[in-house]
Amino acid sequence: MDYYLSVATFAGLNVILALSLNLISGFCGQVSLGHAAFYGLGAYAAALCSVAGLPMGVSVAVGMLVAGGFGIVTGFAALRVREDFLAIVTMGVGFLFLGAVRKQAWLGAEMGIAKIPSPLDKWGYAALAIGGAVAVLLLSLHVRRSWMGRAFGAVAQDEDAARSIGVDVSGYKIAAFFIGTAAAGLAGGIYAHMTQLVVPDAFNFVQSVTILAMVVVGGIGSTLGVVAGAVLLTLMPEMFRFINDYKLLVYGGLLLLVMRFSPEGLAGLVHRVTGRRLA
Amino acid sequence: MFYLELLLVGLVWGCTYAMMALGLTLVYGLLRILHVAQATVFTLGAYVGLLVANHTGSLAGAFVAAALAAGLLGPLVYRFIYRPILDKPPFVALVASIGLLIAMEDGFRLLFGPYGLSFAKNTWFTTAVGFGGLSLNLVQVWIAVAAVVLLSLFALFATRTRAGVAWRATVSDPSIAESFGVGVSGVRHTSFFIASVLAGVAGVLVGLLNNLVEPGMGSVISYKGLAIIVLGGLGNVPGTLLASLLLGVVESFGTVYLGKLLDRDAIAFLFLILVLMIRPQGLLGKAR
Amino acid sequence: MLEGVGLGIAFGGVRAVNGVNLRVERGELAGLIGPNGAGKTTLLRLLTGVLAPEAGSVRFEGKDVTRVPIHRRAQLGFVLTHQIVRPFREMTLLENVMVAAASEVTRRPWRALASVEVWPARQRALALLERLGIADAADKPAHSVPLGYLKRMQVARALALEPRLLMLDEPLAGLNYTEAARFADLIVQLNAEGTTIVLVEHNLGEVTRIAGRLLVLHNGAILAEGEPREVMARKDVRDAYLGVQAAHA
Amino acid sequence: MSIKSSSRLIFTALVAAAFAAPAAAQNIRIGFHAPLTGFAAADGKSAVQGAELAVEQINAAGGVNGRRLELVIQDDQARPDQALPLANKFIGDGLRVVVSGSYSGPTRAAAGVFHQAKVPYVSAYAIHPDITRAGNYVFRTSFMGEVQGRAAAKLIGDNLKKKKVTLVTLNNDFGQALSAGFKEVAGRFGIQIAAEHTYAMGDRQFGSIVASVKKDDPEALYVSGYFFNGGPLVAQLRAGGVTVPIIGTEGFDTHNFIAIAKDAAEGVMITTSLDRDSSAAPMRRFIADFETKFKVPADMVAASTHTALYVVAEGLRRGGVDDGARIRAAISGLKDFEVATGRISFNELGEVYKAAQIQVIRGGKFRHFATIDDPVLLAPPTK
Repeated sequence: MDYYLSVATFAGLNVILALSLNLISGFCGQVSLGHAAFYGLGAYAAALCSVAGLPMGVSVAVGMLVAGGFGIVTGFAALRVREDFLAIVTMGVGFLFLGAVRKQAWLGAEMGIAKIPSPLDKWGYAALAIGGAVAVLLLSLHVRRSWMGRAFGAVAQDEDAARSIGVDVSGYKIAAFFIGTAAAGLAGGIYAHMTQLVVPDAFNFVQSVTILAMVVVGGIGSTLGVVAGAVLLTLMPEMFRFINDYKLLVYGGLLLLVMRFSPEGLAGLVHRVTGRRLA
Repeated sequence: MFYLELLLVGLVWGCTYAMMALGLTLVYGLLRILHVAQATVFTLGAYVGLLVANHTGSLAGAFVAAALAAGLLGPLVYRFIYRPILDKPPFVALVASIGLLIAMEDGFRLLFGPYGLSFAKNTWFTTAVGFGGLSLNLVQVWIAVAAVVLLSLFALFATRTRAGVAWRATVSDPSIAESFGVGVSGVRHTSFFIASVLAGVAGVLVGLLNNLVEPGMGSVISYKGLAIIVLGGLGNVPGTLLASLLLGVVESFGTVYLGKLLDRDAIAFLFLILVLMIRPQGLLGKAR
Repeated sequence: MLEGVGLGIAFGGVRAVNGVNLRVERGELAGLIGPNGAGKTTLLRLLTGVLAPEAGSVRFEGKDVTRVPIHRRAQLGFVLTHQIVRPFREMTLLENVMVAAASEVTRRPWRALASVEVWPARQRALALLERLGIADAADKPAHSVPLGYLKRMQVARALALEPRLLMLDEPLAGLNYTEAARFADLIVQLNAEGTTIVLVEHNLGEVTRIAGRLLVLHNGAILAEGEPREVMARKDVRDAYLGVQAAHA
Repeated sequence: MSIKSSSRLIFTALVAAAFAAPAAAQNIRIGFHAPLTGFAAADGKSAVQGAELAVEQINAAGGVNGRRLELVIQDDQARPDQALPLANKFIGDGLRVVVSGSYSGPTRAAAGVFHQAKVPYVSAYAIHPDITRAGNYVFRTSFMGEVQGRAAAKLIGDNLKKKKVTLVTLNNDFGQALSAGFKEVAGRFGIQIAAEHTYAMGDRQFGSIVASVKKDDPEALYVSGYFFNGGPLVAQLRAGGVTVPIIGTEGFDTHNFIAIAKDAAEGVMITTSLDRDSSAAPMRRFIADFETKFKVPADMVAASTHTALYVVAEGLRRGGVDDGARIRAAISGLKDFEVATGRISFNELGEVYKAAQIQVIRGGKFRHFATIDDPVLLAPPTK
């Protein structure tokens, strides 16, 4: 039972991470290769607060704000550079976060932050992670339906045209980064309390790629597709436990094959088979 | 003397980056693809070179074999992975490329073992060359030589040969080039071939430099390569070379003076971000 | 209504626009013309805020808007359309216009997030599509309809912002003779309904036909302005066009 | 050879899966996780080999109380988020005792889970000080980084009489712990630290560190890291003209280090637990059997994991196979228990005391140089 609970908890966290990246990259069109940094910022900030004695709820909220705050800064960077330049800059943000944390004694450097108080039990974390995932899912569906979603679409499809019809492109980019990174911070806060330990390596480039992979395997821009992608890629290593040694080979190969044969991901597959577009 | 040594070290690093980044910028210039999987080509070159060197004892044979193996793999990657998805959004090729990298990294581990392999005989590695108080090992000297020679050959190719001119025409506008009878497909295959040969040779050199060929050896240099081509101004060849050397030197000095605050990768990317915030089009890129 | 004072900018030492002064009065339909390379597009970019001028200023309804970003100008009622049509390709024509029609809501991201009501914007967008005669393609994705539709959609999108000043950058380019004439008539009609319009155009026939006043740009400066037929009759204007065309031939 | 070993792994896994239910009655299943894939796969492979050898030896000697041991191996990719579900899976599958053949991140993440479930958990070579602090069901059989760092300080200051030392530190938990331990006691041995230079896990080129070391002009170098950093680093230091003694750590304790650094490895000393010239039977037997079975010389990761398995087996032998609390008590009561890495005793925190072996590379082989057996200096923390 505990095994399924912990898998479900990670599935919930991954759904939050994937949906939050989808908001930035899928909805607003700003490719990010450094999303794990915001996951990490949330985790570290929440960990510091909790260790200092703040209650978990407050710590997680601070984690979200810190991640979102740095998200805004990254959003400003996205105003200067676009597309492939932005992809590499966000990748740089990830490396910069990691390289800075590794060297800061007050963040525990390589040892990370340990002995984070853990007020909930396994059921509590599973409920929290899944609850968070549902909340971010509802938010995503709402954003898509709201005028914000349409304005994001305009920014993603043609920035200049969007500007000429009065859309505050900069404002929307920053908003997308803020919402997306704050949600990643939420996942980080939950993660920190659950594992009671944060170390830099948990938030490296591979983690960023993993999150991006969930988004594109699900189908970038499609909320339900991304949820499916996140759940699938969380379960996959578990289902493949019996091929221990070939796990990454299969994982990488699958990414390659999905992009090669169904670049619109699961959502594209559903569209092709049923003729319906996923939300 | 200390500064001179750091400068020299940085320039040698810059040379390895340049051999990797030039190929990346070729591919980007043609196809707008961030070819992360070039790391796979690099690693393949290193393994083939090492196996040939250890079995035949011939380093020359190792380089030729590595160049051929890499030169074969690159165009295959283009033909069977990138070409069918060229009309998709750019992240599709990027993710496919990352997928290939992850899979192949583990493929190398399964094939050749996780510990990495060392050259049985590596005299360049153990030979120190001193001049005026500075000392390098022979591999470092050869890396600088190889970079200069290969890049000069490339410059000759691009400016003096018909294929090179066709390549430049295709970079600036594929449709116009096609209407002048330039075979775009041929140019693309050629470019992947050249990029891959450079990467394969670089792989053997870095393998010799570390005396270690390991499954994951390509990934970091490949990410740095991406940073470099962006820094240079995407698709801009002189910019790429300048950025390679500059990044090597920044890392070499940065690790000494900023080492307490940031690690080497972070220093490189911080430099990249700062430059891009001031010049969003990269060092030598054209403003849009 | 719109005033440019001493506008100037240089690219790599070449003065593309050199000390241009111009005024557009409320309610008029002004044509801005000039031979290739005269600096029309650059001037337009300076006026609309795509480029920041090195010298001079732009005033809109008495307010200095030189440093005001494009989207703010659009919100103020100073709207431009692009020479090359720029639809939101994945949206339908209707959705394209709806985004502009909801400008009041989409102005601020947080307000946009709070609002899901589509009906008013949808009604207005539909009305505009009908007005421009492209309502039959309302639900087609923008990437699938012909150029003429997109040109009109772009005007509909601009009108959805209820502009007081509309700058149209070569709206007739790429249209055949009848299409262009019909489109020109529409512009006249819009102007008659109270929208001040600045038309940047290559199609001299249509411009002379519909504009109330012409401004001729040559070598980055205003060469002539006034009543269209009179302006076109001037020798320096003819020389400017012929000279350039001769050089091109 | 690697394909063979991986297919063997798969085969073992499949067989384990197929016979899980009936075999459970007879075999004692021991959970084991290690990074089989990903960046740490090299250590993962050594860890698996160490564990497999231990199980084979124990079973060949009649097993535990007449029952055979069986490893249940899982891959954690050295990632904490992989280790958590895995830990819960082991518990859910009813395993009574688990060994970590992995790094600190996953081990620390899993430690809390095992402690809560009252499943004794032995970490073979993860270095993070907080691992054993997760609770008293958690043990560690390797040196803590700090302890090993202290041993190195004594070696340099006392045995070698070098007083001006530059530290070249790998920037991860292992390197930082070693450095902290070294600095903690350096003054006691009259050592003055000229400078400390750090590098990252992925670094293989150390030109700027070599230049800096030459500028520092120390009498000795204390270098942390693993063989894949240490090999190129030592070679580049020697090629750059640095001739002073280099003292490394158990991270270099593998023949791969010598294969990479070649002649430059000559004279390098390391602090470790494995003595190639030992007369102690378990150590000799481990070194010999390992080479016979796997056709490569043993390394420290394998030795640590081998030790962890022997500790677990002894715990099962003394505490029975069903009750976690009794197994735990049996393990924590081990005193002067003879294993491949020496004579070990656990303290109240679950940390181990053992003598430090100083090995020096001569003629391309690790040889005995000295033994530091100082219970005060090498005492692990108790809380």
